[in-house]
Amino acid sequence: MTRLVYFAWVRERIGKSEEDLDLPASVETVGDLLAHLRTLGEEYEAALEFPDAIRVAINQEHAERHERIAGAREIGLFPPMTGG
Amino acid sequence: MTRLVYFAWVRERIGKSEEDLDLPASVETVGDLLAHLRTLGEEYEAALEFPDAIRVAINQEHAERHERIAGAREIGLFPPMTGG
Amino acid sequence: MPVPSILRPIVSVQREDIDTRAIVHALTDGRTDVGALVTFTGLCRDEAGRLEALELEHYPGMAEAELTRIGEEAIGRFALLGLAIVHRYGRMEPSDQIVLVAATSSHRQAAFDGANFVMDYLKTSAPFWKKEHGRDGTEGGWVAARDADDTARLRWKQD
Amino acid sequence: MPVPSILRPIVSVQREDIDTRAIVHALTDGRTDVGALVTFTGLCRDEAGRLEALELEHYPGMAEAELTRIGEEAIGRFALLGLAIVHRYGRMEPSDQIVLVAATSSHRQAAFDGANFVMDYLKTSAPFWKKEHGRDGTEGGWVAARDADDTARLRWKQD
Repeated sequence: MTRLVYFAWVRERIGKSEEDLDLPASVETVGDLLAHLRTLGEEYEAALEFPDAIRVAINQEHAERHERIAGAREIGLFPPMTGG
Repeated sequence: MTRLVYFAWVRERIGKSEEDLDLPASVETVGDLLAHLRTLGEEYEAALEFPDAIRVAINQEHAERHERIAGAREIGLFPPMTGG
Repeated sequence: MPVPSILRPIVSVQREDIDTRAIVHALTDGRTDVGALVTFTGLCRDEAGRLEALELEHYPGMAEAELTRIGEEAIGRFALLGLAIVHRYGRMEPSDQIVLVAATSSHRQAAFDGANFVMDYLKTSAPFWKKEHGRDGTEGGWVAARDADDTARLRWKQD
Repeated sequence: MPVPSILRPIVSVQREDIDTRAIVHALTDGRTDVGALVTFTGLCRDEAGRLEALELEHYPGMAEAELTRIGEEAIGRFALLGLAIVHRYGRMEPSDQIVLVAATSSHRQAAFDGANFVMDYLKTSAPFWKKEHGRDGTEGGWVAARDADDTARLRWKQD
């Protein structure tokens, strides 16, 4: 099981702030994960319709699309940041 | 009469912080003034021995060597500034 | 040669208001080697009267970790003597403080550059998001990231 | 079109300590258009234990006038919403505050640049001079102007 956490409008569109998912073995990279999540229902489709606008963190560190997610305890998905 | 005011090591070397001087009509510019003051005694000579290190203000505004001093109420002489 | 001690930034992610005076005291009290202190405070604007409030959401844990990473990089890069980064979350109204960065150094440019660097990185990589609430009662939606912030960050790239 | 009101900097040349909190309040209280506040504080260093005190001499009248000129230029150049410059004179001991510059603006870079610009100009054109007093009882002499300060000022030259 991998913990997924969502923030800002990604959280609002998916309709929850976190969930534990069993990811298929074929989901190896961050890019694979985004593609997989879009198959889970229209709320995911709506949240991820512009994949380039989604930022991903593995174990609370920023991660690029090609990075492998094997062993991740927590994966965060969120829009570009607007703090400060 | 023109009021002259001195600061920092210029003041210390001349030995006074201000004085009123009657300047000859031939003293027309800031440069002329510096040359004239050096004729007034060895304390002036010591204060102004490196004229490039002296800054001058006319009526409390920075003035270049070529500027005319006619009408000046107050002329300040001091080293390069080191505030802040 | 003595091993340089590893200086860590003061980092806080908090709901309550920012006590700048206390942070500055923590960075300067009893120090006779600090010649320069620069503080940056980010405040909530009302956007010409349009805005009632901002809601700041953050990623707990990652926010602290990311601010610490940015702070450590700034300390090393600009040889800072001290650095504090405080970022609030929750609801802010116009004129409320949102973020404080305070940097100390021996000479002035390092403190300016250190604080400026932290703000540029914070804007684009610290996990905080702003939602606007309009004075007309509308939920104004999430603030969009600005290309200018990415550009500002690029100026610190080293060859 | 409304004529823009002429904003003047708050300027003070004083013997007493600097009340940063009061200055910041004066620049920000009741304002909902200020998004950024940058403060720079210059402090007396002990120069690795060598220094007992600094004595700051100034040119009364011209010091205030010059700080006002520098401040007005910074306000115009960076579209600042507010600016304060406070410079002390007299005797300072290590860790004492010497100078404060506080700048406010809508967006962050203007406040950073405005405060930085004021410090660069202040260093080379405001009539203040520092004399050092050593811990060994010696009068260490007048601090020499630094070429680096002239260079720092040159970066603001416009074509």
